Amino acid sequence: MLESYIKNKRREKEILLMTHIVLGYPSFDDCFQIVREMVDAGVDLMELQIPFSEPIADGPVILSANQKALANGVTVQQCIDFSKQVVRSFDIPFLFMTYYNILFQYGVKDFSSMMSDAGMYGAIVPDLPPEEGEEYLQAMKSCHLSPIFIFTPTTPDERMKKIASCGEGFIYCVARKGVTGSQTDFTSEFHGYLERCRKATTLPLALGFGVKDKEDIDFLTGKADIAVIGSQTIRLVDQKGVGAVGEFIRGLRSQIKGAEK
Amino acid sequence: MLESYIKNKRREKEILLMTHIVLGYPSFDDCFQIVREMVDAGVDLMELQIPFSEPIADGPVILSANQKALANGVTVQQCIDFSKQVVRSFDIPFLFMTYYNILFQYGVKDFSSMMSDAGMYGAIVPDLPPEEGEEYLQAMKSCHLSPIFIFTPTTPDERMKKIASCGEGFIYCVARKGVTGSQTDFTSEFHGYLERCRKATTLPLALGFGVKDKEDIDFLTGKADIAVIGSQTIRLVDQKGVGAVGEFIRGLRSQIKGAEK
Amino acid sequence: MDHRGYYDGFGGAFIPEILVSTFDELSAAFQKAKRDPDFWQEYKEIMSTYSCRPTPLTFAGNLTRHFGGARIYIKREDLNHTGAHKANNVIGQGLLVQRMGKKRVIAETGAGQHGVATATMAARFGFECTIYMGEVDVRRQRPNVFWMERLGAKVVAVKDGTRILKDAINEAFRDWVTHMDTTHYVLGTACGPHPFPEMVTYFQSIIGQEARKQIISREGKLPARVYACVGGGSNAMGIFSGFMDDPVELVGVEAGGEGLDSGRHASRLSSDDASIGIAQGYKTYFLQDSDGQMKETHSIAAGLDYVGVSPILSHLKETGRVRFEAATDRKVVEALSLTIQKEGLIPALESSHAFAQAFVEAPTLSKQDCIIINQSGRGDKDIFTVADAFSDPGWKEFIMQKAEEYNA
Amino acid sequence: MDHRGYYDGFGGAFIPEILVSTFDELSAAFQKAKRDPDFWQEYKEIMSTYSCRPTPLTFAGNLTRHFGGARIYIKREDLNHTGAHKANNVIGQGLLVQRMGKKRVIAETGAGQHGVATATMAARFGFECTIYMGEVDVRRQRPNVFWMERLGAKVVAVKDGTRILKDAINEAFRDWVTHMDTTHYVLGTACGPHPFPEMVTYFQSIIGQEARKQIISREGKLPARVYACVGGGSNAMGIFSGFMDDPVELVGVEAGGEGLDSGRHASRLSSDDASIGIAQGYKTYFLQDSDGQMKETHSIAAGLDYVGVSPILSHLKETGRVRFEAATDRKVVEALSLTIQKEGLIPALESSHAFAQAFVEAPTLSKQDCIIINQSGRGDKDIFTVADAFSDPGWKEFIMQKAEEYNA
Ligand SMILES: Cc1ncc(COP(=O)(O)O)c(C=O)c1O
Ligand SMILES: Cc1ncc(COP(=O)(O)O)c(C=O)c1O
Repeated sequence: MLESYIKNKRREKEILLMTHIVLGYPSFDDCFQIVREMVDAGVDLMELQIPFSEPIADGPVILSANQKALANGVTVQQCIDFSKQVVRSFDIPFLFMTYYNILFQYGVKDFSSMMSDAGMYGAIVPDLPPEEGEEYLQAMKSCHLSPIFIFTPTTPDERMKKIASCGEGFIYCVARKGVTGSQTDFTSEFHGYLERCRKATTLPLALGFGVKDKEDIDFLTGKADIAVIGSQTIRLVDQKGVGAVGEFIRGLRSQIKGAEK
Repeated sequence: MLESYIKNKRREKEILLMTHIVLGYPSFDDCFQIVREMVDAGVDLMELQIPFSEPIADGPVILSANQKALANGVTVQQCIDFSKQVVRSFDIPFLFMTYYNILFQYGVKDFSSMMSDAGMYGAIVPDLPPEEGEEYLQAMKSCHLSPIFIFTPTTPDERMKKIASCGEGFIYCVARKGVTGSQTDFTSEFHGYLERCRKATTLPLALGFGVKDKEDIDFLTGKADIAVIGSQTIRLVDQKGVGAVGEFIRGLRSQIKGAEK
Repeated sequence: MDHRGYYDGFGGAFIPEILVSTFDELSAAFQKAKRDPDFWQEYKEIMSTYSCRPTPLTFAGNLTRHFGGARIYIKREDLNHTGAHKANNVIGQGLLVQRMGKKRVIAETGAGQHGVATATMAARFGFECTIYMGEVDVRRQRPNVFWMERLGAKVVAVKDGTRILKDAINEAFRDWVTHMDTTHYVLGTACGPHPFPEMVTYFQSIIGQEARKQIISREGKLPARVYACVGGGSNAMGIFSGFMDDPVELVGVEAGGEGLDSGRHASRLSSDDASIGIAQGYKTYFLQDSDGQMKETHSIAAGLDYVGVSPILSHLKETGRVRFEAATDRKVVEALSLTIQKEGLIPALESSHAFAQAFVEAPTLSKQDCIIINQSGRGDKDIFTVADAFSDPGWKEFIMQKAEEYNA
Repeated sequence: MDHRGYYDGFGGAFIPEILVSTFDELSAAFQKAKRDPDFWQEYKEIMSTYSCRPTPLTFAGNLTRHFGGARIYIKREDLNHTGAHKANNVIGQGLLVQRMGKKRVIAETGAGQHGVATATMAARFGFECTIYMGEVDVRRQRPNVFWMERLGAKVVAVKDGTRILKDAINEAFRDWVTHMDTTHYVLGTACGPHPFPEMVTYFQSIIGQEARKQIISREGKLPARVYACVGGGSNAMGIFSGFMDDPVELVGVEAGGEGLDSGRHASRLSSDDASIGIAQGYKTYFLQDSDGQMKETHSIAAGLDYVGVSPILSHLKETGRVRFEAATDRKVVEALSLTIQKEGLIPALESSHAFAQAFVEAPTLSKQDCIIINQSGRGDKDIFTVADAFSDPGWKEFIMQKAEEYNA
């Protein structure tokens, strides 16, 4: 379902864009506004992060958004309600991104059913390696949801295959060591890594961590299926406000190329 | 020499008075004035304390006088000069009281010669038990000076005899445990102690530590040969000035008794 | 990674994919070291020449008489180099780091004890060292920060989250996912993803091994009970592991803070306020809300002020092998005060929790019984907190006067 | 009192007559204990169960490589209970007090280390305890005052004289001449009237006994040199006495303060500023003027800031058996800093004097040689002084902020 959506879209666009917001940050109203701007500007799919108090894999920008959202009193239920609203309002696939404890406290099965009811496509849970994910995998499968798993430069080929066998929809390829939000050097070493990813799976590849401008997207075009813009839009909202998002997104992909098609 | 002076005087008076000053405190001029007041008031002999930085056996009042004198820059030489002056001016026996390091630095022999030249009668060195005093005893002997030794309530009979055999002039009987300047309870236990002292020596007995008023002196009369007033006069000078000394001393001995004789 | 370090459902390794190989490498190095008889020998050797193992078992005669019950023995981890049991763990991990050929270590610290221990180990082994410490703790525990810096460590004040221990752990993980090739994360307690709980317990088990031998040679028998305070659980696991298969009651004492009813505490296993969850890479009892967000905790002892607890202890709670109790801040200061006056020992505020509970129970035991209290660390480090607890006027005056000097 | 404890003219017992019996009693009790084989056994037993004797001998590999000369070993008296070699002396005297049936102990203290050690011993043995401490030191060393009070001791601030260590000694003597029946004066170093120098040396000799055995078992031979700092001389006498009859060079390091030329130091045996005198009950080298008045001394290390020195060391200086050197405050802080960074050890400022001199000499010795430095105590206690020496801004800020809290 998610995989075929991506493959179809890829026939239209050389590279897809996935963006990331932290739910309730700066506020739910702002979030809704941001989603609208993003969708209008051509974003192809979105991660909605349910904030967690211990976001171990996130860098300073997203970390701080998590904390501020929680400080504002954001609850999981509010995040669910919001996701229902955006799914109803916008016609792109939405994924949850959060840490495993959020699912665990909600009840992993219930969480999947809820996602399914809400019309979500899948979830990214960065602290859940497949080895720990038995219950999760079953629940997601039975609800026809995509569990998105992660490749990293430190993942051996063997393990990539194993991970890919658990994942659905696409594989999230982390561009480099480190956390979200810092700079990535898209160098030659990086090619070797992406090649390894390609060999390990037939699933589409999303590439994230440090993607921040048109240059990065141009570089990734033809190499990955999806470019993930994470911290950069949050930083943008922090600095220039919600209104700046649309223009930023529109500037990321070469319009000419898009038009040529 | 000193012993015979005391024995002679005792024929005139039921009890003799020995007083104590710290040289250079409050000043040498004041000291001279105090000596004059004391001699005029009938004091029979005097201890002149050369201040020392570590007066281990002295209580708070004399300790503080030592320190203030030193802080004023009092030197051993000044003390010697002063002692020469009072010996010339007043006709009672004067003794040095000080700690052994003062003698040791001066040179024990030289110190004795100097004392002899100055017309001093002897010395009290409270941190020099006879066992440590070989050089001192020889030097004092050769200068015909009296080394005053000390009995205390903790001194066994045997040891009293030994001490007495080294001492000359008189024995300084410390009334109680503790340092100079605190209150003494002249109780019955005290009688036993004084009896022990008497038995141990034929030398006159001076009694000090805590003697402070007429009542104490009355109590000691007939039991000791000399009553030693130490801290009390220093306290008096501190509180009422030099001028109060004469009256205080005069009030100590029952004039009637003195007159009766 | 095959054996995932589960203890009846507690534990595991909930780690970002980027760290999986690092954990595999660490697990392999640890398992290899464990199989190598020379390794434990080397470990014991360095602990006995660099620190003072075996640490003594002190008979507390005055406390025993005071309470009139069981004979009270105290295991003296406070005499370790750097003043706490933390030394056992850091030196053990230091040896592993050497074997893995890494050159840099990082660590989190709350009270600063583990930070000082790690910085000390790093100096001794010649490793580069960065310590993460919540900004609040940096401010509270300046003496330890000072020594860490003197030891050559970089101390990073973590300004995110609640700016205390758990946030320092998160930040250490963030460093690790960036520098895992050169860097080992020296986790300070028997928590975190597998193999940390097992590994830290392994190194700390030296406490229990010694204590068992010592009490048997002194008393000719096993103790009736063994008491240890429980922060992350490393000193408790360390001493308990020596008596696990014996008929000995094991008592873990958590931070009761201002009382279990107040909500201001850090009792995960002795209160009903905690529930099972997954955070910081492992599954255990956490103090969390119904959404799974971690709560703020409170304890007078910085080292016990933590939301999670060793998964092995959660397991031992469920099986009933270990009994868990809580001691309030007030009782802890009382126990500290009594121990100082009666025995001339100054337990750390953390350790004083174990003393407080033992003091409640000692009088109810027979004079034929003996008990062991684990004195996990020394209390000099706590002077700022203890002086405040006693509201000591001389101390306040001293500090105000020092401040004036600095202001001048 | 027959044997008066003279060492070639140094020593003796220049005491007020009132104390003569007390000293006789003490001497007798000490001699009897010394002859009783059980006594040393009992002493060793308590030192190994209450403190952690034998203390380790640590090989300082990094410092050895850094200097490229002799192999450097460090005797770890810092690991003792209460953090210094002072424990050896107070526990030993505590056992004697028990034998003499006295119920109260008093002591002087400068830095506060000996005061804390004595208060600790008193708590352990159930003695009443009063500690005399110069008013200046009370102000400088508040943390130790705080702990002494917690330990149940009464701390008396001595307001007479220069209001430092020597004045505290005088005041302790004043207490003693009043309460000798019930009270023992626990002198803190190998100074004072006979039998203190001999007695304190006897208890501290456990350091040298252990160190000799340890170095021979580690290196198969004796050290070329042994370094110890010299305040009153107890830790130095303690370690030296293990090697007195061996072909080992013994080096005592005094406080060079701001330099021997500055006059602001406390070097009695390594400078020409001292001369033989008699004070505080014994004969030795003192820093005094030509009248015999004691001078003010200076050292960054409160524990070395003293006018006199053990008569036994004065004797060993005259015979040439021990070489004496001085280390300046500046060199001492450098040595401390280097030792922390290279080995993860924090020597007390006092002990750091021994390190400073050893560091000067180690490079000139052969790699086949080994040397021992006596780390008499740990440096945590010195944080206020060391932080000032480093002029640490984080520390100052912390103190100023604490002060504000107290002012509020
Ligand atoms: C002295 C001391 N005891 C106990 C603890 C708690 O840790 P754990 O439960 O891992 O022993 C700490 C932690 O800092 C500590 O410093
Ligand atoms: C750690 C330490 N070392 C050395 C000394 C100096 O004393 P001594 O020369 O008697 O060993 C002191 C005195 O306080 C001390 O605390």
